[in-house]
Amino acid sequence: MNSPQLKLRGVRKRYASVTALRGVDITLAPGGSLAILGPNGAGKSTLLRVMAGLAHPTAGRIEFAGGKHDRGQVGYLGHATLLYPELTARENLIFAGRLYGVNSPQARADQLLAEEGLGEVAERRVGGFSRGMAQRLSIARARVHSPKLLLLDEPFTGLDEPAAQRLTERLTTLSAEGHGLVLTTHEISRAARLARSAVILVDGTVQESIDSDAMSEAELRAAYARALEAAP
Amino acid sequence: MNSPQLKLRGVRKRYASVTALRGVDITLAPGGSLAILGPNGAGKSTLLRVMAGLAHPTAGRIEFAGGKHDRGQVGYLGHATLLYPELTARENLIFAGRLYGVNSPQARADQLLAEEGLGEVAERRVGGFSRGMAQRLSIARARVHSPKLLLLDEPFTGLDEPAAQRLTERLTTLSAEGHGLVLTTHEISRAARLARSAVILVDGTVQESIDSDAMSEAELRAAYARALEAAP
Amino acid sequence: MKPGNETAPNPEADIPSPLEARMSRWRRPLGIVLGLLTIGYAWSVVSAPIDHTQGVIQKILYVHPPLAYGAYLGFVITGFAGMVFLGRGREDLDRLAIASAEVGVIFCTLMLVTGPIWARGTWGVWWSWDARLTVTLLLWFVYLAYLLLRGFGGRNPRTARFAAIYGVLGLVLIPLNYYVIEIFGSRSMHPENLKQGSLGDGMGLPFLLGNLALAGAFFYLLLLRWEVESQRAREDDQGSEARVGGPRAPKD
Amino acid sequence: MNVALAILWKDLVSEWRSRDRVVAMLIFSILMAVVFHFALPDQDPEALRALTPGLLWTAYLFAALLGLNRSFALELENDALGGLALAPGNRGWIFLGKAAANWVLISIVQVLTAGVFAVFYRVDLLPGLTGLASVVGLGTLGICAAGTLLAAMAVRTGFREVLLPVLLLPALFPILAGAVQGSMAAVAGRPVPFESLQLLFVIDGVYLIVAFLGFDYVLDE
Amino acid sequence: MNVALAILWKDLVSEWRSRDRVVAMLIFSILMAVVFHFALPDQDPEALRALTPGLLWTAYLFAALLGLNRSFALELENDALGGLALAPGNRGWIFLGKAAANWVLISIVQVLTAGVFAVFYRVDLLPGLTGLASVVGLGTLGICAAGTLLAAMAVRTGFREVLLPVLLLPALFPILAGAVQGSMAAVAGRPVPFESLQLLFVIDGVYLIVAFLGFDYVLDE
Ligand code: HEM
Ligand SMILES: Nc1ncnc2c1ncn2[C@@H]1O[C@H](COP(=O)(O)OP(=O)(O)OP(=O)(O)O)[C@@H](O)[C@H]1O
Ligand SMILES: Nc1ncnc2c1ncn2[C@@H]1O[C@H](COP(=O)(O)OP(=O)(O)OP(=O)(O)O)[C@@H](O)[C@H]1O
Ligand SMILES: [Mg+2]
Ligand SMILES: [Mg+2]
Repeated sequence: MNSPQLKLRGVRKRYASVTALRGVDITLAPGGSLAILGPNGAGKSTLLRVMAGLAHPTAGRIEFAGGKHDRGQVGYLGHATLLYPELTARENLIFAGRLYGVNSPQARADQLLAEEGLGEVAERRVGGFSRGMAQRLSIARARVHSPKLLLLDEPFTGLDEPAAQRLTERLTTLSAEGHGLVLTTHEISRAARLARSAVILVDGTVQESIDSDAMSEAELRAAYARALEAAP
Repeated sequence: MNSPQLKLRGVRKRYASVTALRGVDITLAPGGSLAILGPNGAGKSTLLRVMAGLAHPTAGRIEFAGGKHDRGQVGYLGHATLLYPELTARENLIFAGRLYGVNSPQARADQLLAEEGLGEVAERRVGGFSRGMAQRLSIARARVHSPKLLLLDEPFTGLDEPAAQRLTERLTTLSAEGHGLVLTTHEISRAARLARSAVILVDGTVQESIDSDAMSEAELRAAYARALEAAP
Repeated sequence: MKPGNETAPNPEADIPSPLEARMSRWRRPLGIVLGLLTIGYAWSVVSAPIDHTQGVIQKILYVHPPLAYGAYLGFVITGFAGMVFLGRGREDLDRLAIASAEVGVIFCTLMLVTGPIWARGTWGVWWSWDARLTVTLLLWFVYLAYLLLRGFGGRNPRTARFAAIYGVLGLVLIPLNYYVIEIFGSRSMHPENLKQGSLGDGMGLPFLLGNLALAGAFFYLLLLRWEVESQRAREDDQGSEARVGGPRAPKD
Repeated sequence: MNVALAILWKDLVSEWRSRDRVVAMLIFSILMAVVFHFALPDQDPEALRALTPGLLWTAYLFAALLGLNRSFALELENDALGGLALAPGNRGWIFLGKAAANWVLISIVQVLTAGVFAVFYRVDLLPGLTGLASVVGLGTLGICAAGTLLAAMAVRTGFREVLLPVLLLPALFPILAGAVQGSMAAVAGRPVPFESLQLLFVIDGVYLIVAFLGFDYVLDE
Repeated sequence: MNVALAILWKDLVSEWRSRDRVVAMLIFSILMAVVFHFALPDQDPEALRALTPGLLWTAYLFAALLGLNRSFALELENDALGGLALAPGNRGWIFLGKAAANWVLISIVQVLTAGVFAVFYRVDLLPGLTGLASVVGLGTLGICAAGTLLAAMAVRTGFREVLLPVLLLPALFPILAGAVQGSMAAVAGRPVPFESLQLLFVIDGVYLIVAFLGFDYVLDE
């Protein structure tokens, strides 16, 4: 059950007066995992939104296994939580499950709530959740349809240490099972632990990319430093 | 120019059906620095909002140097950025400066923008800022009136490494100059580096508190583990 | 299909596009023809017989319906260009839609000026809530809202898509505007649509010339506006290539 | 299809939990009746009665604006609308789900509002009820179709409350014209003129189709 | 005081940048004029003219609702209102700053709207202009005072658009009554009745004081 190959070619994204991506080429092999690193404002989140099908590239192509982009195969976690504050945690997951046509959304919701340690607050309105609770639920939402490819934008934000550790373990397992994974983070050590390849974005351009199967933290740090140097 | 003493006595905070704080006593000496730690949903953010004067405690008192709470002496950074998306970065800071009656808001804004590395994007609308850029600006906003006491809720969220390092340095300097500092974070190592005392909240109660002047990371970790153990 | 779903058109899409380049070559000759037409038009309006019941004011006839047709044309082009933009991602046609909506609104505004002047002359009032008049006002509102949407949303592809959809929605009003006379026939103050031979003797030629001249003016303005729009798009494109980037560490 | 049902369920559950939209729309409509009373003093009862269908539709229109705005304000917090955009399949179904929820809620309000107006202005609505109901049903369908599409657009440009009326009202005038005419006939006990119904039918159809197809583009960034 | 000026400046700059509020309120008012036409067909011009002040005030009222809502919607993103609440000093000044900004923007819209209504309904407003201006100015002051306070409250409860009209309209009925009466007299060329002005004065005063003092509590959590 490998994730499909993901391919970006010459992806550009322009907002009114700012160009966030200036021609990005990325290939993620089936079952691969990729860390996107870079300084603030480099274009990481924009790139993830393009991959998720949330934002149109201004130019360039994005393909799944050579074919069309398919939103059903992708799970996305962004800077916003995508949750409804008036619904309970459980209802939010059930709703997301229905959106994706999950078979029995109730059961899936309960399972995810337990995994994320939200069992006790399942029936509370999400509006009153603390940042970390909302982040956990948002992660569960991204996984509700067991997507083949997970796109996570700074997934560790706001999580306490046990939760962060559980997330690391879960992502490692998923990756081992052949799920695709793309994540952004500012913690290089986490990136090195979770991903087998990495690109370093600066100013909308891929400045460095590492694709050795055993990427070390030191290697990644060096590449990051080189990328910042090279950028004008 | 020491910060005033901050004193909380029996502070409780109840939301409709949830009790976030169950009687918290904290004393922050003049010029002291305090890290608030605890798992997700422990009540850290609520506590900070109470200290900032944003939320009324349901019961209990909060005092400044024995007197009334004074919002003008406090700078606050929360989970929300408090910024106006339609204004530019510079205008946001000027506005905040005027709110606090800063003498020359323009000059102060320019100074802060330079310090946070936002000089180049000063004239861009904040609505289009990336998460890290918004976070930097939000930090600048909290400091616009050079408050004697800084309350920072997970200030490192979304910052890239150089920015995080600069923030650490700046906070160390401020603390050395006698400014008070209260911060929450999930990174125990950062907390140990920045604060000279710590409390560990679990479920709205202070489970452990450390007030030795030279708090070590190991000590903090041990206390954190004990607190989680002790909680029901 | 949608603009650039998985295949966005050629990244450095030429601005102006081949179509735009071809069309803009027509502007100059059209200008010359327009100049000649205007002379003939002016002469024929002056020499046309004066209406014996209404007097001189009736000469508004020679601009008033042509203005209406121009407005219709402008909005129809806006709608269809928008559809093609949505379906094929053709940004040049989006620029055409902007140009066309603006020229259409100008024509519609002029109609809303000449109509009431005529009404003041023959009906004695500036405005009446007659069906035709009201629906014309609506038409004006819809495309004004279209322009506002573009203004508020700023120059970006999302706004362009919204505007395109709105332009298509607005098309409903055009047949309604034209046939409203027939629907509300009896109770309407505004005369019916023109039919074969309903014009008086000697009025046919100036009316025909009026239609031609104003159609010429319409297309001239349209091409001009279109060129301006693609010029702006090009400047935008080049401007944003200049480094903008994110924040920098302060250089100490 | 399932997506439409899921959204309908979600909107109705949220509404059931807070009941804020229905209650607010209803109170707003009643207040409109009172405003008209203040704004149009010294009318004799007979004249006022003739005006009732028009006033009623004005109230319907503005109450619907309120409800539509809210309907997407709900989707805006935490970028939930972005979450909908992520769902696989044709986004037309998202439109249908939202439009159906709006239609249900607005219809509930309309029935109650009609009752209030009947009492306030002493008009007997019962004789022409089927005619009135069909006109109101058709008119509201068009309002919800165009309204849901345009509210989504307005919300996405970031101008929300202010842009929606500007975009929506012009698009609704033909519906308003047909509906007021039809309602007047129904209230006066005459049969509803065929042209009114025809007009409403055609416009509803066009708006539904354009909105179903266009929603795909509205949710894209 | 400085706080009030800072907020006034900030609101006017935001508005100047986008001009969305003024334009939208204006178009909304014009559309109201058209809605009334559809809703009140077949009125003879004379009768319609008599109704104009009432219709004008209805348009003013709803346009103001739109503007007030937007005024606080701006404060809601990123919890900017929380940022205001953090400012030291008396929070009454925050109220005054917001209210002043609303008053400026709404007044601009009102002048233009009056022009449009004058043309549409063929009413000559020039003779009674001073009377009309004073009634409108006073009435609007009251609307802004109560509106700013209640909009802040509505926004804080999280129900915003839906709660504001429900809270605000009842509070504004007395103002509406006095203002319509006064305007009718002014438009008809009669002097504005003293009682109308008195009523408006008293209500304005009360609302301003209550809002100034009450704003402190509104901003607390
Ligand atoms: C604000 C909108 C309009 C106003 C105030 C207006 C006013 C008038 C007036 C006053 C006349 C002369 C009536 C008479 O001779 O008694 C007229 C004639 C005419 N109008 Fe309009 N009109 C408007 C819109 C339109 C539109 C949208 C059309 C579109 C086709 C149109 C087509 C005509 C034609 C063809 C005539 C000449 C009819 C004839 O002489 O037999 N008008 N209009
Ligand atoms: N909606 C928008 N409008 C305008 N500009 C935008 C928008 N979204 C992003 N940008 C700009 O695009 C650039 C890249 O932003 P993006 O959010 O992708 O950065 P990022 O790498 O995720 O940064 P961070 O680490 O801070 O999250 C930035 O300069 C940002 O200002
Ligand atoms: N506005 C609110 N309404 C209802 N409950 C709330 C509200 N704000 C916070 N709570 C509840 O209060 C408790 C403490 O929340 P708080 O945000 O203070 O936690 P926290 O320690 O900051 O957690 P995190 O590490 O996730 O940020 C949580 O159970 C939360 O659900
Ligand atoms: Mg980001
Ligand atoms: Mg928190």
